[in-house]
Amino acid sequence: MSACPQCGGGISVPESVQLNEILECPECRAEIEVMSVDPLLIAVAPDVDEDWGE
Amino acid sequence: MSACPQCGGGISVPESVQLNEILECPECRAEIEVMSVDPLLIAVAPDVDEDWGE
Amino acid sequence: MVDVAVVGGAGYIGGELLRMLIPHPDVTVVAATSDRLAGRRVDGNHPTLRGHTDLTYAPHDRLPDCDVLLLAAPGAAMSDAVRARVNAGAVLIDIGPELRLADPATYRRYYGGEHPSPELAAVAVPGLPELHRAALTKADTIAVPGCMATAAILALQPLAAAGLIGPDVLVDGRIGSSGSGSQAGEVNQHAERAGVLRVFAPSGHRHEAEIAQATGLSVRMGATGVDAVRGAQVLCRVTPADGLTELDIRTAYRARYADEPFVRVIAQRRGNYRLPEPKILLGTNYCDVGFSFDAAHGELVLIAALDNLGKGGAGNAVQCLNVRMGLPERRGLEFLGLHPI
Amino acid sequence: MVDVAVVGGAGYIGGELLRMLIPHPDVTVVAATSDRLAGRRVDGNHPTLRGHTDLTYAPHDRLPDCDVLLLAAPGAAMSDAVRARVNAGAVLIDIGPELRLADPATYRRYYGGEHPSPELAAVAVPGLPELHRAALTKADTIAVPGCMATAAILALQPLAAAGLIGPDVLVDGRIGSSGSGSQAGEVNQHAERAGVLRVFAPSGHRHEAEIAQATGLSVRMGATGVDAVRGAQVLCRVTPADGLTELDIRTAYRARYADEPFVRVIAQRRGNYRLPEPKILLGTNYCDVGFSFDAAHGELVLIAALDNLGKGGAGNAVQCLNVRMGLPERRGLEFLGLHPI
Amino acid sequence: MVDVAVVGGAGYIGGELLRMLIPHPDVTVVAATSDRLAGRRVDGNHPTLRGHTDLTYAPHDRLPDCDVLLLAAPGAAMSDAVRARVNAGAVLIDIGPELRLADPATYRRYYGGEHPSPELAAVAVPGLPELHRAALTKADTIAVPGCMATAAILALQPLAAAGLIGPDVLVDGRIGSSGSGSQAGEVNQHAERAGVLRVFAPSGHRHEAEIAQATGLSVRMGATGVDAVRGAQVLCRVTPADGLTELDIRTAYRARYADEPFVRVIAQRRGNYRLPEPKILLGTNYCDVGFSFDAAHGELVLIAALDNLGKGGAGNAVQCLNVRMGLPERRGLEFLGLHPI
Amino acid sequence: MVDVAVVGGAGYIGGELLRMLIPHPDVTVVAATSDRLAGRRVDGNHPTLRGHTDLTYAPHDRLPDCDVLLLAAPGAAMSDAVRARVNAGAVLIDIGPELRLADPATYRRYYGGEHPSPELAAVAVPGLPELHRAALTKADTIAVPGCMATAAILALQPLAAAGLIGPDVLVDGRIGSSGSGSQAGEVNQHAERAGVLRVFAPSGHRHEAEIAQATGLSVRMGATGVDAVRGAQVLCRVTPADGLTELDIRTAYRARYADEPFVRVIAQRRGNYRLPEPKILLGTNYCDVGFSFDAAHGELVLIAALDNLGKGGAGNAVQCLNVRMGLPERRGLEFLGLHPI
Ligand SMILES: NC(=O)c1ccc[n+]([C@@H]2O[C@H](COP(=O)([O-])OP(=O)(O)OC[C@H]3O[C@@H](n4cnc5c(N)ncnc54)[C@H](OP(=O)(O)O)[C@@H]3O)[C@@H](O)[C@H]2O)c1
Ligand SMILES: NC(=O)c1ccc[n+]([C@@H]2O[C@H](COP(=O)([O-])OP(=O)(O)OC[C@H]3O[C@@H](n4cnc5c(N)ncnc54)[C@H](OP(=O)(O)O)[C@@H]3O)[C@@H](O)[C@H]2O)c1
Ligand SMILES: NC(=O)c1ccc[n+]([C@@H]2O[C@H](COP(=O)([O-])OP(=O)(O)OC[C@H]3O[C@@H](n4cnc5c(N)ncnc54)[C@H](OP(=O)(O)O)[C@@H]3O)[C@@H](O)[C@H]2O)c1
Ligand SMILES: NC(=O)c1ccc[n+]([C@@H]2O[C@H](COP(=O)([O-])OP(=O)(O)OC[C@H]3O[C@@H](n4cnc5c(N)ncnc54)[C@H](OP(=O)(O)O)[C@@H]3O)[C@@H](O)[C@H]2O)c1
Ligand SMILES: [Zn+2]
Ligand SMILES: [Zn+2]
Repeated sequence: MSACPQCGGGISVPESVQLNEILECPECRAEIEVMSVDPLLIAVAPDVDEDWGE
Repeated sequence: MSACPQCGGGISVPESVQLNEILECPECRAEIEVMSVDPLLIAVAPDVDEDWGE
Repeated sequence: MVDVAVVGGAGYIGGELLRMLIPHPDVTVVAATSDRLAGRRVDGNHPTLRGHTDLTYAPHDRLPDCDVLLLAAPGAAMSDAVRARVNAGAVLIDIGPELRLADPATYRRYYGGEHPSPELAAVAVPGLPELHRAALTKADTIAVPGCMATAAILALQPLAAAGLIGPDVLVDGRIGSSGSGSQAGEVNQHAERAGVLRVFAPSGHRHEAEIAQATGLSVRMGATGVDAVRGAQVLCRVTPADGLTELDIRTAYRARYADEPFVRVIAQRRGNYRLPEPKILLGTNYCDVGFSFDAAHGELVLIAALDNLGKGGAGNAVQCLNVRMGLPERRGLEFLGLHPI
Repeated sequence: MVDVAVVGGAGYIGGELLRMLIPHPDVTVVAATSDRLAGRRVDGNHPTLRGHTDLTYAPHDRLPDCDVLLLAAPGAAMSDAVRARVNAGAVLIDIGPELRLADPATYRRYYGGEHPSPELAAVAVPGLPELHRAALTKADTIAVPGCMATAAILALQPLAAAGLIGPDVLVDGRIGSSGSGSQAGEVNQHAERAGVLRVFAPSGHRHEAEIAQATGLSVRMGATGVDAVRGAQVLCRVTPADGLTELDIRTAYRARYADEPFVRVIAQRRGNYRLPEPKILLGTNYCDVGFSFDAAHGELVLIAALDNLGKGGAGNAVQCLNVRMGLPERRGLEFLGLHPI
Repeated sequence: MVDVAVVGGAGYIGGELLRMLIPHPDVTVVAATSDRLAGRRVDGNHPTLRGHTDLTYAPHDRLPDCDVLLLAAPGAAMSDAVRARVNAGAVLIDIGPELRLADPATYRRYYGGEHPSPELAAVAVPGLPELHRAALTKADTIAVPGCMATAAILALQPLAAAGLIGPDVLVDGRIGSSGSGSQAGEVNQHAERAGVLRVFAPSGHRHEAEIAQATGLSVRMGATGVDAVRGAQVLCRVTPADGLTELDIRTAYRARYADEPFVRVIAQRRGNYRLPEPKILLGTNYCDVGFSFDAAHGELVLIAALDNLGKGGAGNAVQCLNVRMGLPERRGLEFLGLHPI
Repeated sequence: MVDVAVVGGAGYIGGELLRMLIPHPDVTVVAATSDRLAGRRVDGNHPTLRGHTDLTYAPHDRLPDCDVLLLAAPGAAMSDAVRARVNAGAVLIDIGPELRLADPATYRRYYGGEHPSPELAAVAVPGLPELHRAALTKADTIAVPGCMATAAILALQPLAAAGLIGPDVLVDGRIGSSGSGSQAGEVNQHAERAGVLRVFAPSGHRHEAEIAQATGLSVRMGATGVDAVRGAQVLCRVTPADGLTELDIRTAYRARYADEPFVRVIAQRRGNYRLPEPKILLGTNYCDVGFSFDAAHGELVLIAALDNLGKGGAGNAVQCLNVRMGLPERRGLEFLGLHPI
C-alpha cells in the first residue's frame, strides 16, 4: 500500500509493476506514474484533465 | 379462498367478514361486495372506474 | 463459488452484470473485459460500483479460467479467446444477438450476411427460464433473447400455446436510450435524444424473428425510441379466438406464471399502474405482463414491460446463470424496483 | 379588427389561444372566461403573457359582444351565454369534442349518453382547413377535431381518397400530459406521470370516430401517455393497395399538401428527424406527415406529429378563424418551432 | 423478528419503508396506516410491492403491538395512538420534522407556532448513525433529519469538527418532486413541475436549523426544485482555514468515513461522475460526499448527494432501526443503485 | 435589406440564428458556413427550417459580400475569411467568447494562453443593448456576452450601479445540455446526461470575468448542468446595503427596465412561476429578472433566467443586429414562449 501523492489515499501497487507504468488512484482517480521500481517511487502523471464543461 | 367473479383470481375472505363489506381482488383490483355471509356470496361491486384518460 | 468472466464489461449490459454479480454471494467475478478501457478500474465508468470492487478491465483476448462466460459484446461468441474458454469447459451465456436465431436464412434476412457460426446457433438453448428451464439446467450454450423480444414472448406465448389467439400479431415496441448501448454516438446526444418519439423502426424490427421462433406466430414489429434511459414496453395486438373471455386469458397466464419468480400479471381496474409500466421496473428482473380485452369489439392487446438492461438483458442472463449452476433462481435479483421514480 | 372571446381561457388550450391572439394584429381579445379565476389577471396562470396584457378573467356567463367565440371549455357550446352570443351573430369555433361527430349514435357509443345538441353537431363544419377550406370561409359553427384525430386524418385522408390504401387502419397514438388539461388531478402528479408509458387507452380511443368520419376508413385506435408535456404522434398501420410504390405515396401527399401552409411531408433517409417528431413542433401550427413503406413485405406505416395544443387544438382554431374571417391564413401562427429542445 | 408498524404508510416515505422492510429478513411489518386508503391493499398505490405482500392499510389510530414505530406522517409523534404504543414500550423512529430541533425557539422561527411537544424533542436522538451510532443503540426516540440536512451535515461536520473551515456556510439545495410528498397538489402537476428550476426557497430554508444544530456552523440555505422525481444535492460554500490543503480535507473525511457503510468520498479527476450526483444513488442508502478546492483562490465547495427517500428519509430510518435493534447495519439496504439511469 | 452571413451555421447557436433570421423581413441570409456539412442543406441538421429555405452550407472560408457577419464558431473572429469581410466593411457580431474580455490578463487567467487578438477585444462593444444601446448603434465590432453572464449582468447591474448592494457576489448558474454545443461528445450522451445535477464548475466559472467587467463587482461563480436541453438560470447572492427595502429594489429595476423590450421583472407572491424560470422562456429573447429579499435576516438573492440560445446567445445577437442596423428592435424576436412546456 503506497500513498497517492495527490490525495494521500491508499494505492496498492502490484508486485509485477514496471517502470513508467500508469496506475489509477482509487480515491481521486489521478493517474500515477511509476518513476522507479526499486525503491518504489510514484508521482502524479502530467495532468490531462478531460473537459467536463458546458 | 374464493374465486373473484371478475377474473377468477383467488380472494381470501376474512373470517370476520360482514354483509356488504367491500373486498379488493388482488389480481384485477375489482371491488367485490359480500352479498351474503352464510353461505358466502360475493359479486363485483358496481363499476366506478376511475378516469385514466388524456 | 462460481467463477464468472464478463466479456464486454465496459458496456451498459456489462455494467449491469457487474452490479448484480459483484455482490452475488455464490459468484466470483474473475474478469471483466474491455479493449477501450483495458487496465482501468471497472468503477471508473460504472460509478455505482465505487466502494464495492477494485477490479480492472482486462483486454478482450485475455480471459482467465472460469466456469461461466457472460458475453455482453457483439460478436464475442465467435472470438478465439471465448472459443478457447468454452473448449476448456466454460458455460457460455451470450446476451448478444448472434446465437438467438436457429435458422440461418432468418438470420440472413434480419442481419444481412451469413451467420458467423450456424453450428453454435443450432445448439444454443434460448435463455428464457419461463420457457426452457429444464433445458437450461444443463445447457452449455445459452442465447439470451433480445429485450423487447423477451417482453413480447412472455406476453404472447401462453395464449398462443393455449390456442387463445389467432396466428398474427402486430408488436409495437418502445425503448429508452440505453437500448442502443453506451457507444451510440451522435444520434444519442442528449439535446437530440431528449424528448423524442423516434420511430427508428416503423416496421421490420429484428426482434420479429425471435418472437416468431419462440411463439410460432407470424409477427410484424415496429419500435419507437422514447424519452427514457432504461425501460422497454411492447403492445401486442392479436385476434382473440372465438368466444374468448377475460377469464380464459387470466387462467392461461395464471397457469403459466403462478410460480414464476419474475413474471407478474398486471391488468387492474384502478390506480396509476393498471397495465405494465416500465418505469417501476427499472433495475429489476421483472417482466410485467398484462392485457386489455374489449370483448364487444373483439380487440385484444397484450402488454409487457421490463428493464431492457434487467430482464431484457443482464438480469435475465443472471437468472439463466442461477438456473444453470443450480443456485437459487432469485439470487442477485432481489431488487423490487422504485416508486415513485 | 375581429373581436374575439375565449371561453375557457384559463385552461391549457385557452392559454395557447391567448398567446396566439393577443399579439395577433387583426384580432382584439375582448374577453377570456374562467369561473375558477374570475377577476384575476390572465397572466397570473399563463406566465408567458406577462408584459403583454392586462386582461382579467370574466365568469363564463359574462360574454361581451364579439365576432368570434372560441370555445376551450367542455360543454360550452350548449351554455346559455354562448347561445345568446351566437344568436346575436357570433361565429362559433369549438375546440371541445361535442360538435365533432355528426352522427348521434356514434356520439353515444364513444361518449355515453345522448348528444347534448344533435342539431348543432349536424351543421358544424369540421375545423380542418386542409379538407374544408371553402366551407370554412362561411361557416357559422366550426368544430375543431381532436388533437390525435387531426394528425391521423392528415396522414390518412390523401391516401384513402386516392384509393391507395385498404379500408382498415390501426392507429397508435402517443401524447404528453397537457393532453388531459390543466385540471387532471392525481393521475398527472409529476412523480406519477414522469417517465411513464401509460397505455391509458389500449383500444377504443374516442378519436376513432372522428378519424372514421373524416376518412371513410374503419378505424381502431389505442393511445399511450408518454413523458412529455406537449406533443402528439400517431402511427397508422394500413394495407397498401396492390402495386403501390413510394412514388405513388409521395405524389398523393404532394398533390394534397404542396400549397398547404401547415402540413409538411417528412420521410427522409438521413438525420435525427427522418420521420415526424413532435418535439420539434412544440408551439407551432405544423402537422408533419410522413411514412415508411416496405414494399417487399407490404408494410405501410403513416406517421404524423403535431403539438396537441397547436395544430392539435388552439393553433388549428386560429387557422380556422383566419380562414373564416378572411385574414391571411398564417397570421399569428408564424412560429417555426425549436431545435434543439 | 422485530415487529414494525409504519404510520403514514401510504405516502412516498411510507412506501419506501415498506419496500425496504417487507423483504427485510429480520423484520415483520405488522401494520401500515393510512386514513385515506384504510382497508385497501398497500400494493394498490405502491405498485412495486405487487407480488410481495397482501397487507392492507389500517387507519392511523389502529396501531397494533409492535417493537418499533416508524413515523412517516407529519405530526404523528404526538398522536394518541402513537403515544399509547410508545408508552407500551415501542421504540419511536420519526422521519417527520417535529422532533428534530431541540430548541423550541428555533422551532418557532422555522415552523411558526409553538412546538407541539418540546419534552419529546428534548430527548430525541438524531437519527444519523455517522454522528450518533452509540447513542442510537439504546435510544427510545429517534428523530431522523431532513433529506437535504442529512446531506449537508455529512459534508460539513467532519471538516467543521476538525477546524478546517470557517464558521459560515452557504448551502444551495436541489431536490426532486417527491420531496414534497404524494399529496402536493397543483404545484406538482406534471405539466407545471416538469423541466423546472423552481427556486422555492431563495433563502431561509428550514433545514438551516438542523444543519446548524448538528455542525455548530452559522448556516444560510436556499433550495431549488429540479426536474427529477427523486434525488437531492447540496452545495456548501465554506471558507477554508488558512493553509488548508486537499490532503487535509481528504484525511479528515477518510478519518470519519473510512468505515462507514453508506458514505463515500467522491472527488475525482475524470469521468462523468466526478462529484456526488444524485441520479446514480436513487433507491440506495448512500450519501456521496465530495468537494472542490481551489487553493489559489481560496474557494472550497463541499458537495453531497443522496436519494431524498433513501438516505434522506426511509433508508436512513431503516439504518437507525438496524442500529437500534442490533441488526446488521446494511440489512435491507444492499441496493447499489443504477447506472445508466 | 441587410445581408447577413452566419459563420458556424451548423451549430446550435447557428441554427437558432437561422431560425430567427430566415423569416426576418429586413434580413437576407446570404450564407451559413460549416466545414463539416459543407454543401449540405441547412435544413438537414436544423429540422425546424424545413419548408422555409433551400440554403446550403458554405465552407468557413468562403464568405460572400455582406453587411453583417454573425459569428457562432469559436475563434472565427480571427480567421482570414472573416478579417477580409470586416476589412471590406462588414459589421462583426461575435457570439463566441474571444472578444468579450477587454483585459488580456483576465483573458489569460480564464482561458489560458495569450489573447489571440487583444486589439480587437479592446474595441469591441459588449452586445448588451440594455447597457450599451447607444454605442451599439454605431459599433463595428460587437461581442455578445456569455449566456449565464448575460443573465447575471442584467440581474446585478441596476442594483450595483445604484449602490444598493455590496461589492461581492456569489453566482450559482444552472444550464441545459445545449450550452455545450452540438459537438460535445461522450459527456453529453443521453444516458449519461439525462437527469444529472452535474457540478461541472464548482467555482471559478469563466463568466466571472465578464460579470465583473460589466458590473464592477467582485464575482465568484459556480455552475451546474441540469436535466434540460435549453435554459439557464443564475442565482446571485449579494449583500444588501444598509436600510435597503423591497421598494428600493423594485424602483431600481423599474427605472432601468421599464422600457426594455426583453427584460421583465418577476418577483411575485403567488402562482407556479413567482421567480424567473427558464422553461417558460425557451425560444424567446426574454431575460426575466427577479429577487427575493429577506430584510429581517439581510438575505438578498437576485435571480435571472433566459434561454441560453435565445437572449443568452442568438436572440441577443439578433437584437444587437437590429439596434446596429436601425431596425425595429423586436423584429424577428416576437415569440412569447410556451406554457405549459
Ligand atoms: N443495451 C440493451 O438494452 C441490450 C439488451 C439486450 C441485449 N443487448 C446486447 O448486449 C450486447 C452489449 O450491449 P451494450 O448495450 O452493453 O453495448 P455497449 O454499451 O456499446 O457495450 C459494448 C461492449 O462490447 C464491446 N465490443 C464492442 N464491439 C466489440 C467487438 N467487435 N468485439 C469485442 N467486443 C466488442 C465493447 O468493448 P470496449 O469496451 O472495448 O469498447 C463494450 O465493452 C450487444 O450485443 C447487445 O445487442 C443489449
Ligand atoms: N388539451 C389538449 O391537448 C386539447 C386538444 C384539443 C382539444 N381539447 C379540448 O379543449 C377543451 C379545453 O381543454 P384544456 O386541455 O384546455 O382543459 P383545461 O386546462 O382543463 O381547461 C378547461 C377550461 O374549461 C373550463 N370548464 C371546465 N368545465 C367547464 C364547464 N362545465 N363549463 C364551462 N367551462 C368549463 C374551465 O373553467 P375554469 O377556469 O372556471 O375552471 C377551464 O377554463 C376541452 O374540451 C378539450 O377536450 C384539448
Ligand atoms: N418526501 C421526502 O423526501 C421526505 C424526506 C424526509 C422526510 N420526510 C418527512 O416524511 C413525512 C412523510 O412525507 P411524505 O413525503 O411521505 O408525505 P406524503 O407522501 O404526503 O404522505 C404523508 C402520509 O402522512 C399521512 N398524514 C398526513 N397528514 C397527517 C396527519 N395530520 N396525521 C396523520 N397522518 C397524516 C398521510 O395519511 P393518509 O394516507 O391518510 O393521507 C400519508 O400517509 C413528512 O413528515 C415529511 O416531512 C419526507
Ligand atoms: N451553446 C450556447 O448556449 C452558447 C451560448 C452563447 C454563446 N455560445 C458560443 O457560440 C459559439 C457556438 O456555440 P454552439 O453551441 O453553437 O457550438 P456548436 O454547436 O458546437 O457549433 C460550433 C460551430 O462552430 C464551428 N466551429 C467549431 N470550431 C471551429 C473552428 N475552430 N473554426 C471555425 N469554425 C468552427 C463548427 O463548424 P462545423 O460545422 O464545420 O463543425 C460549428 O458550425 C461558441 O463560441 C460558444 O461559446 C454558445
Ligand atoms: Zn489519489
Ligand atoms: Zn379479480
